[in-house]
Amino acid sequence: MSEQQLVAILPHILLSALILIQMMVIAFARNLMTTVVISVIALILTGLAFMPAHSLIPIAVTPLIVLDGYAIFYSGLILMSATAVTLMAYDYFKDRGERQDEFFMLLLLATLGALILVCSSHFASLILGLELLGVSLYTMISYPQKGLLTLEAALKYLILSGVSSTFILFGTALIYAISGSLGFAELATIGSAENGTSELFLAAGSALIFGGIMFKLSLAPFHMWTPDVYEGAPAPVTAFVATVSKGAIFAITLRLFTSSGLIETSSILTGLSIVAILSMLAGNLLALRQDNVKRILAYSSIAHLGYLMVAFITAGMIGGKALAVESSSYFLFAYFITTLGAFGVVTIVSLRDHEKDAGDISYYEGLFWHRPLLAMMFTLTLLSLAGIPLTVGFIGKFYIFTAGVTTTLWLLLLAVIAGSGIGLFYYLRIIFAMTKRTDAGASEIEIPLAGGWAVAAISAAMLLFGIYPAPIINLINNLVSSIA
Amino acid sequence: MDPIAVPIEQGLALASILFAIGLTGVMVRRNIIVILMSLEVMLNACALAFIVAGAKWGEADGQIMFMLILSVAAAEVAVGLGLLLQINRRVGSIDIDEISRLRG
Amino acid sequence: MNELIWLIPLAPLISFTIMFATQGKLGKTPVAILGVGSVGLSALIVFSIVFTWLNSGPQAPYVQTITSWINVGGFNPQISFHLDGLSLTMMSVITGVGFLIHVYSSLFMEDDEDYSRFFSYMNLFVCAMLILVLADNLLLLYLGWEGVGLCSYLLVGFWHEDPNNGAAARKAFVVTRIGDTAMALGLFLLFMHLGTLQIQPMLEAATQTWVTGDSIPTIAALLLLGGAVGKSAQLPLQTWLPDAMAGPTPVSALIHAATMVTAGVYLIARTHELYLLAPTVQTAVAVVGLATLLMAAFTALTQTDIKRILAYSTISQIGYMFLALGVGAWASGIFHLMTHAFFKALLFLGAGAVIYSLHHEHNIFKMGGLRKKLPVAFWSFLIGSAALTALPLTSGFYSKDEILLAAYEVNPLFWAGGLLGAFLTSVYSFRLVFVVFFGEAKTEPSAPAGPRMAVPLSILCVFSIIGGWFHIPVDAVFPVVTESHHDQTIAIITPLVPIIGVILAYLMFLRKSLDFTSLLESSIGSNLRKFFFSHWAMDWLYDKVFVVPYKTIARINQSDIVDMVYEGIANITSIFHYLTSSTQTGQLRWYAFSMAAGLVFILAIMLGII
Amino acid sequence: MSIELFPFYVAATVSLVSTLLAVSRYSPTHALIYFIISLLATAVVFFLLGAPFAAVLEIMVYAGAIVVLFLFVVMMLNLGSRGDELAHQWLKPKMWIMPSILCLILFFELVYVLSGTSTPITGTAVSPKEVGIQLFGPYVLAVEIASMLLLAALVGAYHLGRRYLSDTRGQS
Amino acid sequence: MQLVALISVLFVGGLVAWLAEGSNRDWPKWISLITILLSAVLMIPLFSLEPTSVPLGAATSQWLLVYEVPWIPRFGISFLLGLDGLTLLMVALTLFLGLVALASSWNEIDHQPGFFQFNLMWTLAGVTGVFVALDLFLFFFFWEVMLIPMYFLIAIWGHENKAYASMKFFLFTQISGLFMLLSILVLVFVAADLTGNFTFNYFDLVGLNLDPDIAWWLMLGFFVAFVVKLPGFPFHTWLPDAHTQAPTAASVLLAGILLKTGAYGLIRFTVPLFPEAAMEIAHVAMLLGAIGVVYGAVLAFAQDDFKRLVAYSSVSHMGFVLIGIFAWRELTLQGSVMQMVAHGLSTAALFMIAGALQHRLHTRDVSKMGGLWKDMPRMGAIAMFFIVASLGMPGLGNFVGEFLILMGTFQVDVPITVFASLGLIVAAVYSLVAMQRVFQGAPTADRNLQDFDSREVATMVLMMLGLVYLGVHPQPVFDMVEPTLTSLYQLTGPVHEWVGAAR
Repeated sequence: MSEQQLVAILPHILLSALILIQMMVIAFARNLMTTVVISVIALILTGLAFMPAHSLIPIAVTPLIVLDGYAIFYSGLILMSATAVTLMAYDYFKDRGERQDEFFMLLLLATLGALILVCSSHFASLILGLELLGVSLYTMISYPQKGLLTLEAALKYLILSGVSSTFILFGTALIYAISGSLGFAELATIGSAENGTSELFLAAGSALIFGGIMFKLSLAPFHMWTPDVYEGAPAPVTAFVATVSKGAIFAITLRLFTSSGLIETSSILTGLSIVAILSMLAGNLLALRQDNVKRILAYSSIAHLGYLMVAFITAGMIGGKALAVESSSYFLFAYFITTLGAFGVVTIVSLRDHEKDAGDISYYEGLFWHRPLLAMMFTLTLLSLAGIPLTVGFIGKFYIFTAGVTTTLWLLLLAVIAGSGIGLFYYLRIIFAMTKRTDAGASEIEIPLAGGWAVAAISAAMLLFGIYPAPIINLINNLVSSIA
Repeated sequence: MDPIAVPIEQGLALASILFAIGLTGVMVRRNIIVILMSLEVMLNACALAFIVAGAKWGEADGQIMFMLILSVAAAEVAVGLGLLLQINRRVGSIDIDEISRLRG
Repeated sequence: MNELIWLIPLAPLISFTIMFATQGKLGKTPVAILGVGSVGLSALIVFSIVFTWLNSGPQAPYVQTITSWINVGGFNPQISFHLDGLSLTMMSVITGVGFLIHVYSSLFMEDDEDYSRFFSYMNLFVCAMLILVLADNLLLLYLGWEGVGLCSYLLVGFWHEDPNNGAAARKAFVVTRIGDTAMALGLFLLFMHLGTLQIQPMLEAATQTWVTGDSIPTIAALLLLGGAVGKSAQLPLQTWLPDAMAGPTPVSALIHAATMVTAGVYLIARTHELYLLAPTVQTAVAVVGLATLLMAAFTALTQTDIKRILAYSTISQIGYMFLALGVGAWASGIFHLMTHAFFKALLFLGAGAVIYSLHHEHNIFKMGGLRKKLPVAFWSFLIGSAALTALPLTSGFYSKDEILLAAYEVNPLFWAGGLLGAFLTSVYSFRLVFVVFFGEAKTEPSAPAGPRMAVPLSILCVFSIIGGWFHIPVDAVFPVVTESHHDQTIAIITPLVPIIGVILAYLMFLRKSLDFTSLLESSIGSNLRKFFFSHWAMDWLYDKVFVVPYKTIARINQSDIVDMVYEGIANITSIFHYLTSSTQTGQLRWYAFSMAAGLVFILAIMLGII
Repeated sequence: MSIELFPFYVAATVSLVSTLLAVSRYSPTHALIYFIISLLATAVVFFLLGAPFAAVLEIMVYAGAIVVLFLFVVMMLNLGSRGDELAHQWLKPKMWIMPSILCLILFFELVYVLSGTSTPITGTAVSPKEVGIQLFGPYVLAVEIASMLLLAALVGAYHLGRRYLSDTRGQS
Repeated sequence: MQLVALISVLFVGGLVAWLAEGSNRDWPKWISLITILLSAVLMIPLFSLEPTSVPLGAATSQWLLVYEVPWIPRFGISFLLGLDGLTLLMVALTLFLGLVALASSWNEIDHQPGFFQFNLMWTLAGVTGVFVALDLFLFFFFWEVMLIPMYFLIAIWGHENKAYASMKFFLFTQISGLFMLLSILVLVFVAADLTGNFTFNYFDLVGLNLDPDIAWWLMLGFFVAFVVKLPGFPFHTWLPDAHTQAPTAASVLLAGILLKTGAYGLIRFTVPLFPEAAMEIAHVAMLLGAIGVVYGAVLAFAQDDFKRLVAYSSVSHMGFVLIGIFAWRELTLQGSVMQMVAHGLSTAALFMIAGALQHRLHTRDVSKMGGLWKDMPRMGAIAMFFIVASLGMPGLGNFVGEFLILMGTFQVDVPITVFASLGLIVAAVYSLVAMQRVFQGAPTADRNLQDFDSREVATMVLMMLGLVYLGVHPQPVFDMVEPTLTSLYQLTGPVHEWVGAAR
């Protein structure tokens, strides 16, 4: 391995090393504050470690890893979310007894898995990254072990996620059987050359892989786990599942399907379109009269991934690849900070009750009058999810529309409109609940320091990039265009 | 010893049916241990598929993927059984339906 | 003096504004001074103009432009006044009779706590009416037209605590508005084809553009006629006027007898060129007038409410005016308008005096023998009725005689109908006089009205008699009617018929020597009487055909049927929510099943099997 | 069908039947035993396909370590026969119908894909040495990542395995 | 720059008002007052600006001010604001009604006054933005921004059924807005294909040679969004609910200016961008307008809820505007603008009266009213004035608008004019019945109600004077918007050979 290659994977090496150091520290001097500080430092250092690699990109490190602008952009997103989740998790766990330290170690491990995912160029690293992320998450979900809900959520996630992993594995095996290669880029050359059999194999392999990925992205009809896990998991973990896990998997999916050229197959596009429409409709319909905020956010994320699929499908249309990458990247960026903001607020509201998280909508009644700033932030995130201007979510949805319009995906766009319309209803329901005049519930909420600042920063970003998105657009165009 | 000339589609068909059986197990059983075991059946089917594919190309990649699957299986089982123990302690049951409360 | 015409409508308007702005904070004396004085000022100006005209002979029309109003896309109506013989005549009636009625009202309404409101509305009415007759273009005329309608509404419903009054007021406004809308459409049509609403240029253009009998002037004239029948309470829109008697009596005198209701006559006279282009419509005007005058006369015969008798009489008399317009006797129509204003105002004010003294008793059969006790009222009624009946030497005689003779020229049937009407008029008028003022007293009147009521009555008495000798200066306005030599028989029969009617009434109601009781109590007689009493069941008919269905439809659709579509969409969405929600069972096996099914599905699609 | 393939069919049949039995037995212990048999049969298949190293690992790690871990847990839980009776009660044949149909469709879909090709494997056996060279050549990062994966599993299992984590504190 | 200042003053004023609540509960409303007055002051110099010509498609148009800075260069989006006579009039109306809304809520809001004022100011800012934005993206941006504070106004300070009403309001406008967004995007992409220039700039998008089929669909997207807002039949059903439940100030703003944004959009965007396509549906649109006129009036008649009644009367009145716009004659357009302004004033006043009644009687049910004139003669007289204005009495602004619209439409389509004229009659019916049920008749109980105080009277008198002014001297308003409308005709000239017909 050359020196340059080592520099390129310096962030991963550094993070792994810091994880080990953290483990040692936990082993010898268990202190939550120290652990969290190490976590934050590790995340920041990892982020900084991408700097030296910047001049080298794109660079392949063994067949398994490739570091390019695309990977760096998503790594940045992941690290940002991980940091925010760490801060939220600190507030969440600090008053819940001892032995909370391992959580942060698992968080770093999961982050490592995500980082590996976004820069993998090979099925082996894909599967390992996926599993590293997944296995860490199983424990994170069940970490507090208060009540049965976390355990149930973790078990459901473990089993179904395992099933979905086998889908991916089996699909990979089929593709390997026909192509003899496990690298993404090599697939592109096979697909066009061979006869009908290989097309069938590739299609079947893609279908199986995509089936597995649909589970992780919680696309319909693989979405059923989502609300249960979102509700059962501790709020910061839910935030992690919603952002880092989904984001990283989407990033690698986009890379896999675009660089292998699989997405250009028309039957695959048909399948993707059906899935997208189903997700948008199912997600929004399921959320419609839901009373649990965490479940609403779960369903809303199903719908959002449906919207994202519109941009994804664009990649398979003629001349749509660059725009697909750009728009999905912006949409994901918007989705990341919005979701983090939402779960940040949920986390803060959940601090009041150690027995269970603030799921039911009644927790939020009167929030506007007792904690106006927090309520305002939540309102902002909800509006952003609904795609209303002034927020980053609007630009994200604008990108989706742009992508769809450019490639004339009218049916999908109609579904986006229908979905958004239904979506408004349940977002507004939450906002309306917050404006209720009541003395119950929200008055006892204390806003913690770390999480408070994290949510405030996220809200500020949400407004800033909603009103002035140009910097992010430039960044995306500079970095992400590498794979298109 | 040289491998016998198994037609690849037959090997993959075996993997497929094992895979299907495992999936059926996950769908039917309520006992968490058996569900986890069915999961292992599926993983094993995938491993078989890789071995078959690797054998077709005569490369080591198939076996390496098998080993990776092995580690994945081990990791999943470790955590899964840990959860199982925890659940059994709380509920005194390892019936999945008895611990299902999240819904809607 | 002509330059001052802007002040004529302005004076009452200012008075109105002051009273509206002070909202009853002024005392009664200032209100009376302001209210009566402003109209007096207008009257003063009008009569000084009249004197100038009388002294120096007829003059060319005088146009005064106050300001530009609208100037959009070739539509350029201005706020400008057109003074000619016709408008001067109308103004004289409005301000003269109006002033007298104002004076009368200052006493009549003295006990009312809304004294100021009353006078503000009255002033606004005078202003609007003056604008109507002075208007140089049809849009401004329309402004006055609607303005008087509004004031009519406000004044009919003046005592709005009683919902019946409110209903009457609304009926007055809405029914006339139907006509107004037709008229507005007529305006649109005229503007579309002639490009202006300036009355004189428009009429000129009309005569140049069209020849007699063209369809567009016919339609336009018909639409304007719609406006006229609404305002002037002619068939088929006459039903509002009897109900409008709910207002204070001076209001009935001013608005519903002397001025506003004749606006339709004015409108047709003003646009007579158009009607000349549309002879069919002109005939229709005559037919409408004739039909109305007969229907109303029959109805008046059976009424018992003193004001309602007068109201039907008004409808009937305006019918005469329409008849006049319809047969081309424009000047006679306007002449009758003027004389009618005198004697009908007199009758109403006299009725007001009776009612005032009898504590708001309206039923004539509860009156009687008032001749001695209320001499002013009696003489007013006697003179007024004589004029109404067109007994020779009264003003009504001159005007009505002209009309009937002119009608004979066109069609003897018109004359015959008119004559029948005149006969009926004399019967119901003197029925009223004999029943109320002769016979035995049934209700004891309180003190008769004071001088502020008596003086206007006296003046009007004088005018009702001498009004027939005036020569209205409208010769320049209307085409010259060639004097024809009437058949002598006709000329003799015409004035005789009313006298016969009076005698008949005398025999029937005072001497009681003619007894029709048996006839009236037979089934046909009583039914016919009921039929006439209900004004030929027109209210009943309109109620069943228009009002009730409208109300029913509105009630049924109160919650907006369109909204149900959206509610339906929302409900369907909700149903889908519950359907999809039921799939979230929480059962792991089911989740795995859905995944497997999804995989099978995706595989099938991506393999191209489905 | 050539005679040469006979061992493959035998192993395949054994593997199939034992797997079927494994997922359908009421008692988890029985199921696990059948699963071990299945794994052993699969190992034979591996061997026949020229992957001796994988065959050995299958037996040692899969059958020897993972499934034994299962058995340990079953013993630890000391479930008795209550669970089995429960399974007897509700695991009626009809429960199997829909999932089986679904899986059959899935299987036929896969067979549809496979039916197009008919290439016997041509390669030679891949020796452990070759596997090792590859493993520590291009796949070296995979090994590293796998180690982190196992670390995560370790930490997770450690955390989850602790006894009455929160309950004890609650009581004391 | 003045425009930016104008909008930002409102945005910032709202924020300051909110923050000031912490110090003193009375401050927010004073800050709002100062904010509005300040923006009014900022507006004064705008009236004296000299117009300059700016190319607009094939024509030129007169603009008083155009301000542009790049915003999102990636998509050719810029922060493009423009002011011409039409927008100036609309902004002036906005600020005036803002003042009215403020006055109407002066003592009404005791719950979270700061946030209330924040929303009030932001609504005004959003609406102002809608009127001056000339970048289609920016327009859409403001279009949505104005919804949120309005949603809050209804959802927080609304009456008993506020959740339903605010949700309905938001859903209707937002979903239709999404169709517009779709149309905007497609338009931009089609335009980029035609010109090679990726831009959201109004000036560049007007007058393109679009494929008729595409143009038709795009026009429909804009049309739906604007007609929902207007609201035109059959998309009007959100309005009665929103109006009924909204607090007085919000009703005033909704009826007074938010509805006008729909009409403004039709005039500024729908027809100029897609003249041919707009002509294709002109008759349908006019028919919808006419149906709206009559339907709204009939429903207004049936209502027992006073605010609901006024809301349906709005549907009826805005139906005229829809007719006028799609008749697309100078007369009708001027009439529509006049109707917009006059309806803004008269309906705002009626809502204020409704609000005042609710404040005093705690009910909006007219069957529980009656005889209120006795208790509150000032209110009665003022109500009578506005009722009369809204039924289209000549001499007041509404008449000028309706008359011009009908007169111009008569030249285009006689049956529709005749049908719409029925509205004049039914308007009289519901207005007068409402007057009867609320103010006239015998007082039902001894209520001892407080009549309008001097603040309310002053506000009302202002609006009354405004209506009278519009009624007797509307020419300044016509002159103000004339250049705008003229340039729009020039632009759409090939389709509408109106010049010959009208002159």
